[in-house]
Amino acid sequence: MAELTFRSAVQATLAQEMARDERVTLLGEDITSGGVFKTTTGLLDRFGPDRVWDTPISEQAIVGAAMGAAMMGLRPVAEIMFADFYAVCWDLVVNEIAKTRYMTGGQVSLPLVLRGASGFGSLGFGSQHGQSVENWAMCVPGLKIVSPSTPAEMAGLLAAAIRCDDPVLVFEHKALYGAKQDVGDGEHLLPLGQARVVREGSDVTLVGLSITVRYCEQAALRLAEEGISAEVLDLRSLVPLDARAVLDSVGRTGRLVIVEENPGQLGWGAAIAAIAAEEAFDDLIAPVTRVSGGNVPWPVARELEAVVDVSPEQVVSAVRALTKRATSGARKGDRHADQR
Amino acid sequence: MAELTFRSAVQATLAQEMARDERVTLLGEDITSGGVFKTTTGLLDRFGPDRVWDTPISEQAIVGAAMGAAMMGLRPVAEIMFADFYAVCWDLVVNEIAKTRYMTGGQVSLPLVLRGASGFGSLGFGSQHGQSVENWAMCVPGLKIVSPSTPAEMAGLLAAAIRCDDPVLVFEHKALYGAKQDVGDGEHLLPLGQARVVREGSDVTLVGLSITVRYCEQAALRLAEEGISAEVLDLRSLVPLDARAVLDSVGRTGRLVIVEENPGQLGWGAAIAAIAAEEAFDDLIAPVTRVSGGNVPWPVARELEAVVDVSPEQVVSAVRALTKRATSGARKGDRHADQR
Amino acid sequence: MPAASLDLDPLATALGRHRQMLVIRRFLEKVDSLYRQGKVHGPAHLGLGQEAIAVGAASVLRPDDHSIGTYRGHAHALARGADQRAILAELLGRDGGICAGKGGSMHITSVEHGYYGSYAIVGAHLPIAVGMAWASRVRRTGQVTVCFFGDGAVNIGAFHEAVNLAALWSLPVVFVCENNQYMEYSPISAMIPVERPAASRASAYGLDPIVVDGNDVEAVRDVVGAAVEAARRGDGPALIEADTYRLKGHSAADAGSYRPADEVQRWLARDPLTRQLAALVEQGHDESELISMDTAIRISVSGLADRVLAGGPPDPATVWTDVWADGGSQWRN
Amino acid sequence: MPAASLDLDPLATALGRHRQMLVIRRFLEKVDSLYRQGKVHGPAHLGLGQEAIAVGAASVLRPDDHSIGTYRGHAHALARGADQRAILAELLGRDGGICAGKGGSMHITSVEHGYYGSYAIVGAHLPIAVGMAWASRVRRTGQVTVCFFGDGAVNIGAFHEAVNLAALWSLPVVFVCENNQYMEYSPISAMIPVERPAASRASAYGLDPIVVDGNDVEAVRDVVGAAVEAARRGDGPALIEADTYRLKGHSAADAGSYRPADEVQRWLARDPLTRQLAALVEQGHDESELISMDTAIRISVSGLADRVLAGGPPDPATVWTDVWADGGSQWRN
Ligand SMILES: Cc1ncc(C[n+]2csc(CCOP(=O)(O)OP(=O)(O)O)c2C)c(N)n1
Ligand SMILES: Cc1ncc(C[n+]2csc(CCOP(=O)(O)OP(=O)(O)O)c2C)c(N)n1
Ligand SMILES: [Mg+2]
Ligand SMILES: [Mg+2]
Repeated sequence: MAELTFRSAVQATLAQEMARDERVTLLGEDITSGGVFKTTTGLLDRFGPDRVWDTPISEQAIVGAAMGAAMMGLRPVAEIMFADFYAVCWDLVVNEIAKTRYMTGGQVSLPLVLRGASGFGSLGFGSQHGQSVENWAMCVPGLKIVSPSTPAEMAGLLAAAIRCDDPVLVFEHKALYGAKQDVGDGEHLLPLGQARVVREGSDVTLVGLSITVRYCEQAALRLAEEGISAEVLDLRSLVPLDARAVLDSVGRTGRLVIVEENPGQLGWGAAIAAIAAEEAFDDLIAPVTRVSGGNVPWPVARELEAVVDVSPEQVVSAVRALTKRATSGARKGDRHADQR
Repeated sequence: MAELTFRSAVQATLAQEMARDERVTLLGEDITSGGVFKTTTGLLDRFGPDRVWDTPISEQAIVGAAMGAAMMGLRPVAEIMFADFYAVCWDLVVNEIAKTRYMTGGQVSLPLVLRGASGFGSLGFGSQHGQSVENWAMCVPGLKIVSPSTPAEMAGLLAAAIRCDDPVLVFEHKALYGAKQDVGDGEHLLPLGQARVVREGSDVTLVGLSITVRYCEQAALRLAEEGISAEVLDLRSLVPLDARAVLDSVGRTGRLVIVEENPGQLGWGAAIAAIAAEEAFDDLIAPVTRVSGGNVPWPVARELEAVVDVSPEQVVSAVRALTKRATSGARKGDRHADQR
Repeated sequence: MPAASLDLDPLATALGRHRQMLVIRRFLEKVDSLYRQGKVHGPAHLGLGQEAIAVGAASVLRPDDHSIGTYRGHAHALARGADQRAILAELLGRDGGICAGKGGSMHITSVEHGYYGSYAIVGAHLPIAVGMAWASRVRRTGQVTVCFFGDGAVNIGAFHEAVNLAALWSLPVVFVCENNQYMEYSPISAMIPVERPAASRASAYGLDPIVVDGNDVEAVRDVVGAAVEAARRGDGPALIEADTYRLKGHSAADAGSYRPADEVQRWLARDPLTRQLAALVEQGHDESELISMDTAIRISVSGLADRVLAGGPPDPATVWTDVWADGGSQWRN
Repeated sequence: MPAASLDLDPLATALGRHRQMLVIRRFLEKVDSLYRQGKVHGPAHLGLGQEAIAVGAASVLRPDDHSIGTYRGHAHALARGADQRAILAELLGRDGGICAGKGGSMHITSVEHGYYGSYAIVGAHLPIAVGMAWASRVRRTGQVTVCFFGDGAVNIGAFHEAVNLAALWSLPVVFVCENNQYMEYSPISAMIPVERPAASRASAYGLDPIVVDGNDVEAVRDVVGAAVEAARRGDGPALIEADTYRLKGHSAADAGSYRPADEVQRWLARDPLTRQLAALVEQGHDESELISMDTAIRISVSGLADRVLAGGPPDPATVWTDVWADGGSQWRN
């Protein structure tokens, strides 16, 4: 695949998996012409009309069709153009797809992928086209949730999602589509449920997903200049969740900052924070901190977006606050004293 | 109102508010005949067909109609028969109702209530009729979320929701409908966003919502026999959230156990735990613990329900684990030592 | 249908169809009484009175064809040949339930017999049926999917999106609206702006309005049979409205007292079983033999119920299985 | 319409309607060029070519009537008299935006002028329009709601539920499908199983199939006017399909190259402005005067744009207002 953008990683991986397994079949709105985000370009020409289907604007029918076909053994990949539109087909996603294997006592399998553009990134898409909704899906057991952070990650995780025998939601952050990376040649395949240590560090653990992994990396660089060593974790998927990776890292650093794009009212970051508060209690020498999107619907004017969007700056100051914090009396103050 | 059941508290409060304000108008499926849970009995006879409207099975139209009418200044109360069905009209709830005031720069108000049966309670309703979905709504800024725990609470909070100028989702736990209580006479009205201290205690704070408040109370009684003094908080609403009440209580007890019926993967309990982990760090002498529903779709057979449902027993053992835990070295061990 | 499967097919003859309707009727009556005895945990929606639709439709399907339905789905599972014992065990919360105790009455499923499940969110399974038919078309298997739903479901968005896409893609799916005249408590006539819930909508999808007497198993067989064969030929979907009536309330907990007595009487006179019995007698079958067949079925059903009730509950540990394809439910490490 | 409002109504005459269409055309062309200059943050969907529908419909509404539309809603806001400057400020992210910078191009709203908003989830606003009309009926105000949506929206569930309920309850709402022949890139003809996206569905709701030339402002005025008055009389809703064409791509970012050149040419020849101009000239209006009116409009729009661009951004602190009725956004203490 060599140098790929996040966008072309989607297209190339879809092509790779369609070539590998004839059961992989695509459907979605305007996808034969490449789709609104050009993630399905050329697939109709290469694989023909039995493999790539344009649909009306009928998300319930799109997702239902994917589910029914998956029950029959196809491996459908349905495009939901913007993640916000999951709201119009939410019943099919959370009440049917997430539950049918269970409520039939395991009589059916649902090897399907729902994928599409998601996220804010201050692109001016506003409140109905700019949401990160990984947290919506995490509320409901029975769905696997993948949200890649780089072109290589996209290639490896999308391939894994398509080969997975369970329903997987893949979120493609629209502000990352243009991101370039040399992903090397050959097939990319990553395990689901294994977080990636993006950068090692000893003072604080920064946990990100999708675009916020970048913010964590950028923050880590600045913190390094201040002599603060930050470990950066890319969760890659929320379900399955690599909680061990987070807990192990906090065991080393004693501090945890979670960076999520969704509003903090109830975001995926709360799940990570709650797990740490319960299972890493003795390791924590400072409060678990979340850097989250503002608790309002997204605005559009640039100056307003800047206020509610998360940023490396916010991560940096959150970490500064934690490290400045007196650790005296803290359970693990001693062990960590030398590091400050 | 005197002695009321949770069910009749809904009916009586709807009647009270309809009498008080002619803008209050009801719509929903089969509600003129009293509704499936008999929460609208007699309202058609008393207020006439302009105030109580039966609808087809069209939740998107029901919720959209409530929204449009609210924009015009009516105060619609729409019944969504089972909270699980929010999934079929989720777009109207989270993308339209929650966002329209904001995205129009405050040009419209949406004084409406969406209410109906919710919750599990091991009643055999299974995975598509037994969910507690307060957490779904909490993911999205712009919605107020109320989930009462007793008949008196239902009366006071439903009245507050109907008089609120913002959209409010009221969750009526179906396992509570039969609960009886003498609620005294006269009008009931409670503030939104003020938690209730159900029972004072000094060793641990138990936080519940809706039916889990009962489990917390039952657990507190048993713990008292063991000499453990548990404070019980009823959150009443998730938005607005009375975080102060939780933090103040944890400031006194040093221990926090959150009891939520929804699956723990990402429940409202995680939001509370995350807030405590960040803002009560110095007060906590033990890990923040969540007692949550199992992370599977709900089963139906009684013996299976019992495994995934939360119970007072689970709360008791969670608290025992925390209090048994060595508090030595804990930041606040000293202050709390005498209490053990 | 290929002759081969015909011979094996218990629904191939009018007598066989009558027998199957009797099995369903007695089975559902038994469930109703077990419910009254408090032995069924959770709601139970019975298809009492609607047996002719389930049996007539099932009788034209190949073993490898698919069907799918609603919470009122027991009849459809049985009509396809699903195991009575496993269904009863599911309803009674005993070990060996057809959904392992995880579905209950509203989600009876027997994939082994081509019945892909009972869904309890009104309208939700129509898009799923479209996907099943889409897979058959993509693979050119000649399989047909029959999707059963109620008259109240025509007002929900999923119905519109599903029938519309099936028509656009010309998929091999036959939508059968069981018009039993009521939603839960509301008569459907008061909830639609047109004369008929399904037939009056057909033209919106370029389909023919098809209405059949849903209490006449032979009529259902003929009409659904023609639609199924057309779908198999590649002529696309059909939308069929089958007029029927539920003999009891919406669920076993509902007395159905909102229904006018004379209306109930009118429909009782059109009971699909009485009519098929009369037809068979007219064709020369011995009435007393048919009666004793009925008796035998009653006896076997109640014997089965006793045996199932004697069973134990499912193993609590199994609550953690069947979420993922690996058999488990682990979501984190 | 009461004579009183007529006098004040700038859309009361054919000339006034032509003028309003020109204002919208030049305004949208300006937005298009500002977009190309990178001055519009986020997507911008323009109604270029569809002005006759917005103006023709607005011309039959009382000031207290309501309208509602999609992300392609600038024309509808302007047709009702919304403030050009405030809309431009919203599109350009300047202070004083009509939605305070919180809506952007896709959510232009002017409640003051009876335009209750632009919604960006396809189909979502049809149920909302039903609610607006329901309120008018409950209060017997005689107000009518006109709901504009695209041809692609007829395939989504919300369309079905909304039109169905409006028909069942006989509500004063007029649904106007702006059939501009395309979804985003797909021709609607390839995405429906019937001949016409809206008209072919009308009978499913007991409504008449109504088609109007959406590029003829006078025809739109007549057809929508009749439907509005019928709705006002209590005769219930109407579903109108207005044939039109977008002169540009789906959004300002789309070149629309998927559209056959001859098709584009055919429609250019039916430009609503050219046709209204010709009609006016035929009626004796001086063509050069009409041309100079156009010039004056161009000049005023670009002058307005310059002034708005000169403005500052909204106050960042305002991002925390307008979530709740109390003006704020506090969700916890
Ligand atoms: C989306 C949704 N809304 C409401 C319900 C509650 N409900 C269950 S059955 C039913 C009536 C359905 O009537 P119909 O479609 O005629 O089927 P029938 O029960 O008559 O077989 C309703 C309203 C539901 N299950 N799903
Ligand atoms: C539910 C939903 N699905 C998909 C989209 C993406 N989308 C935006 S506009 C559009 C095409 C709409 O076509 P039409 O209804 O004809 O309106 P037009 O843009 O032509 O005015 C699509 C698919 C959306 N906004 N909402
Ligand atoms: Mg019915
Ligand atoms: Mg269009």
